[in-house]
Amino acid sequence: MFKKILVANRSEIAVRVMNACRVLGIPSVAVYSDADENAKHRHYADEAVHIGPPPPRESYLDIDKIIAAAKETGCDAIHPGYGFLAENPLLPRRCAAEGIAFIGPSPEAMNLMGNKVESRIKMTEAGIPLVPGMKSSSKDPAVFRKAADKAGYPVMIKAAAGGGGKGMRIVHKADELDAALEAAQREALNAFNDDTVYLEKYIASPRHIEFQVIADSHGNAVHLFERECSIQRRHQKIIEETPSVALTPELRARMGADAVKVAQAADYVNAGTVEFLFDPDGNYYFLEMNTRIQVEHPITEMVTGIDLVVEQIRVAAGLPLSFTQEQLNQRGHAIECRLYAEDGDNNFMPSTGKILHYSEPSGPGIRVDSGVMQGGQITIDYDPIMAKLIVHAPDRATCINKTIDAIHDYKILGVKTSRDFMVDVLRHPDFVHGNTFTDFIEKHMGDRDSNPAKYRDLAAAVATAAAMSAPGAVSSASSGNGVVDGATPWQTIGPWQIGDSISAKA
Amino acid sequence: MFKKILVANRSEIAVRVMNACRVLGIPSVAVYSDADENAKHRHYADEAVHIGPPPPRESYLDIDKIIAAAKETGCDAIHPGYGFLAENPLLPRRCAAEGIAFIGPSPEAMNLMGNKVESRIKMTEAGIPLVPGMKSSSKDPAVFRKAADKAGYPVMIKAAAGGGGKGMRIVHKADELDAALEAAQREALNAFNDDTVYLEKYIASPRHIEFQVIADSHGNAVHLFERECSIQRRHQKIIEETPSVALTPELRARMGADAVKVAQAADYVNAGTVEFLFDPDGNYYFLEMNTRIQVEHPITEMVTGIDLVVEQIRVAAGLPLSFTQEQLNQRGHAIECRLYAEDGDNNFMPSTGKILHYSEPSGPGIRVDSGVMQGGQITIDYDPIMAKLIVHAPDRATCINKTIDAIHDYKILGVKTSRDFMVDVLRHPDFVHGNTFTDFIEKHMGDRDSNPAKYRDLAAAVATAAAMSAPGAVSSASSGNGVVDGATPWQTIGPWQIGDSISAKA
Amino acid sequence: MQKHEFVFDGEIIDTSAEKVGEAYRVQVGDKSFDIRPVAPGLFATFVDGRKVIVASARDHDTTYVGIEAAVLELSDPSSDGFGGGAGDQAGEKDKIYAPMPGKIVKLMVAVGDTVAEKQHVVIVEAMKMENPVLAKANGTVKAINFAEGDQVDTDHPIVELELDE
Amino acid sequence: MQKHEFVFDGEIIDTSAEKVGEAYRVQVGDKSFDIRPVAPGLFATFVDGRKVIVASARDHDTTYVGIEAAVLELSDPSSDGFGGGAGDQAGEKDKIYAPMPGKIVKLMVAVGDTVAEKQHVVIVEAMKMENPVLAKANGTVKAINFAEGDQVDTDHPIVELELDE
Repeated sequence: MFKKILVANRSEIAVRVMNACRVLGIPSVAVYSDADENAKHRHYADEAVHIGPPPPRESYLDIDKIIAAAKETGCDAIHPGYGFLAENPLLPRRCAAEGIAFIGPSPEAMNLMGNKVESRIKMTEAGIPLVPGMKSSSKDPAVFRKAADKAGYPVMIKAAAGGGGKGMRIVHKADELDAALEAAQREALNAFNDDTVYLEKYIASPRHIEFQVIADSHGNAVHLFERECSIQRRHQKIIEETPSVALTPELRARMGADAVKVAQAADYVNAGTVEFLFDPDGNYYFLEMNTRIQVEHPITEMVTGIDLVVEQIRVAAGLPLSFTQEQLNQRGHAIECRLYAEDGDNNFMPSTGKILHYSEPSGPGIRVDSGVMQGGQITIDYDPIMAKLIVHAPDRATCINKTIDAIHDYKILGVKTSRDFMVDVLRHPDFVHGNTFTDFIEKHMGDRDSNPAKYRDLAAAVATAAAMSAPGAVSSASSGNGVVDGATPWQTIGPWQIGDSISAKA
Repeated sequence: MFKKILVANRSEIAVRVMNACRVLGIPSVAVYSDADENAKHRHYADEAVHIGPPPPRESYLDIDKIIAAAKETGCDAIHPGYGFLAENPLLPRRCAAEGIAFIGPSPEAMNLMGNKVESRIKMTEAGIPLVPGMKSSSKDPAVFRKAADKAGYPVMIKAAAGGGGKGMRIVHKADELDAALEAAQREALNAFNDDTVYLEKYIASPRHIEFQVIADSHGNAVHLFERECSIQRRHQKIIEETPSVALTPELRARMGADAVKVAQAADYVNAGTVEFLFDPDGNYYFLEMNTRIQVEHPITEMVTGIDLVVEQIRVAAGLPLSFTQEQLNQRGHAIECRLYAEDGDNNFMPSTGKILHYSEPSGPGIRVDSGVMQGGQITIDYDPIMAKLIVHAPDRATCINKTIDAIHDYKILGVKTSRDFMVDVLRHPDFVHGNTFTDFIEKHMGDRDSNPAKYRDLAAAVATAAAMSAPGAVSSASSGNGVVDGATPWQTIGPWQIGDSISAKA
Repeated sequence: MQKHEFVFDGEIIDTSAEKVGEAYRVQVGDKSFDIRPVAPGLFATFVDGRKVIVASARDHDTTYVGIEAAVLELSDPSSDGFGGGAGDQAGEKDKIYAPMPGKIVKLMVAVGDTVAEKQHVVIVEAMKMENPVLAKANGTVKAINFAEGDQVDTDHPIVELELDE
Repeated sequence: MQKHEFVFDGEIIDTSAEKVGEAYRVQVGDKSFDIRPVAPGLFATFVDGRKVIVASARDHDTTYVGIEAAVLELSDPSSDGFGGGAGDQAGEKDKIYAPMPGKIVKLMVAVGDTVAEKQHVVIVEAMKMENPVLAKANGTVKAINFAEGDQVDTDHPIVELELDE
């Protein structure tokens, strides 16, 4: 097993990986930019190395600096998390040259899957169903126009190096194609340093259903069932759940077997995710394979009981999988809500600022993977994901209610989040009935009215009490001296009297 | 389903039950004595009713006050937790008379199982294996002497109304019997208001293995596998785990079936625990059935994925069990450590005082059920259990290591705990190898040397830093104004620099 | 009995409060609320008969209050007319600000253009995302103060409108 | 450079410390420790090369420090000779105190009895449990200050011994 692991990432996923290192008894090393001098991932690690200024290209994306940090601290392995260098084959290549283990797939498998065009060809050969579209990329808008006409509008432009909705555009009409192509290329260049995009038919109202897979270097490959990630805005997942209400046991077995086939076709060794589009008629199409640990991996951990990051590290160290396909089963239901620093009431506009108050929910079946702390700054430098709330319950209905309760108990002030938006999604009759398609938000949330005014009078009462209460009882931006607290509301609940003398009255 | 539930208990189990109420969307009502004016359970509930002075007989054991509180707040059900009135048949009888549901078994089943002598007779009839001993109780020491001679020394004296090690004595020689009988009777009277005790053969070096059962009012009864609770001091469990290393699948199935038979023989409807002694030869003997939710129920919840308290409430409301025996399985390993306010380095002497600092561990697979808060007082009025640390991991070895890490992260200052003692148990080669018998502590921990002096210099350095750091950075007993925090150490970790300029040196 | 004044959504709210034991009993219009501090920045109260924990924090002239999943921003009336924050908070619908510091990647209107409420007028790149900025009312573009490629903050309007009546 | 003095287990420990950035570099004998405040009452440092969180809190003249599973009590030397606490803390082995307030249910020795270290001399009931109280050294019972059934606190010795040489 590895002696020391460098985590080449930041925020919640860096903390999550370091937690797996702790479980395995392996010291971890953080890297951090100037913007993350006080970030949680830096302080959570056993050691930390400064790697440059805030722009990712000069720090988290700089392979030379990552390798230097690993060598300086004596690390024999690097975990890339997700995003940043996680799907850049240059990192595993460089690791191999430096004699450092890379906790991820081979550069060849990464190359194949990272390029959506090449992977489509390979998967067609392997007999996996695919969405019709371009067989190869092009710089020529005319090629895109032709491919779009052939597949039929609507079509979708996607970054070859893509993920997370970046460099992605739906085009409904031919005269929108050129502008969308240009925007997608620009975004792709910024996000991935590669403006290669391609085009495929856009399936209206599908579900996004993906399968978690993991394969070791001894020829074992298994799937850990599905995650449904249909609740997306701007092609970015915000609520994920497992199991999917849409799958029968037969369909689950068939898609799972296809997911394993995808991994095997790529000679894949690592945890990975095979994404499918699932159309309303029950057909499914291979979309892409993500060759990294996924943002939404915790819901799979909740229902399978497997620690995916621990297993990923074990597999990278050459150990065989510690379970077989037959030993895996799904238990209960799990939902993940992504807490982005964004305004759920205003078109998900990113929000920056200082976290004035932060407290997490807790209790049986509630897990929070977070990368932020009270007093921390949310800056414009990085992806706005702050934390993930993961809730596990015996059944879907209980899980939905428990998730809403947990969102209510999750207090974040100073930076906007889409907590209220997510509660409205979770309460929507179509969500409750499992009518979850990728156009859910567009279709059902467009005319949403957040109306916080219903709390107007109570909020004024709370503000009054806050103003009157003893100094120190209210956290204040000006008191932020780096001493923080992140107590969970119900863990810390203090003196409270009720009864005849004092209670709520309307 | 019930409209509002009164929780007739205090501390961690009251909070646990209220949490189940929240999951079910049912408002909960706390009761509290003068000593618990600022206790966590009081503040956690939606409403709270004061029921008298600290002595239990004038508050938590006073049925009139409990019933009056339920009626005053419009509760249609009462959950008794464990201890206090949980196994007193007068409470369900009174509930029935008042038209309030009791979340527990019928008074008849409780009576039968609450009386260890009667239950032994019934279980003999049902064909359950039993430890040899007295068939009925007596006030006459001569009867005990005769029974002891027949069974052969060592023998054990136990309270008929007993539990938790109170009113229990092992007697090794005939000339110790009278004194032990007297002490057991005195303790039983104090603890249960009933000095009835009985005697049975003492099985040397057994394991304590119990089965969780639950039965509904529709004739369904299942078991949720075993818990091994062999790590005890003064007959009080301190570390529990599941699965037990001692059971084969065949033995597990046989003991589980016998546990279900016990519940059925008693016409039992509720969650309950059937306790067995398991001798080194693989024989097992029925010990008793606890007709309540058990302190150590969370480890069963961790490995089965079932919320036992939610299920208990559902069953009491007349709903059928939401699962069958076939749907249940054990996944991974779970360990519970009981945190008592006691001095692990000094014969487990109870410890009182103010909790000067309190922070809980957190992370995937870590659960804390606690009844205390920073700034809270531990008084002499009640059982010294403060919290339970529950850890879940894929296998036993990982679970042990994760538990030790979590104990390290669990910070409690001001009141003594046996945290260090428990780490020594968890690290002991015999524990690691699964050689867990009820005499483990007596046998292996007797000559234990806690030696905190190894941390002497570091502690002085920390005290120095604490003295120098800004006011407010160190919590102080004198600042206790009821404003508390219970942040978990790794959730709240703040600014920290490492690198060339500053690091640990020896 | 203490009196307080807050501004929410352009309206003044008057409160009066007294301390009852460890809690505060606050009168807002004809409603009475009991609010009890339970931890730094956290208070217990009731919503629809259920006990809830609410959070509060202050920054400059603004008090943030988190109730269930909502966060309300209340300003001190003394600060700056009513609104007290950046332009976007003040309800100035004729000025279009960047919601956060970033780079203007696209200006989609020119001086003299008429725009409709919710029309996208500018795209600002921040946090690796292209964020459309919308007009808050119908009007005509009066001034454009930045060019594509410029860095903008949240205090200076990018586009100014002549609002329709 | 600040100097501090603590008493642990009857011994004086001298420390000298300076602030380095947000942390404190503390010298204890020939060892140097870096201690960084991370939250109220919590500090980060290293044990055996791994980062750990330690806790510290003060009550009167005592500083409690929680490291891994251990809790160490350090006293201020100024307070009360060395020990600074109730009798039991002061290392007075000739006086036997109740470890906590409770009721004496059994006195197991009489004046003139010889007792051995770790011998049970009294049983005090507290928290519904019978707790044996042990002699801390070999000696002879000189005085018994309470009777069975009496309530005792932790400040008055129950039994006093004449210690063996």
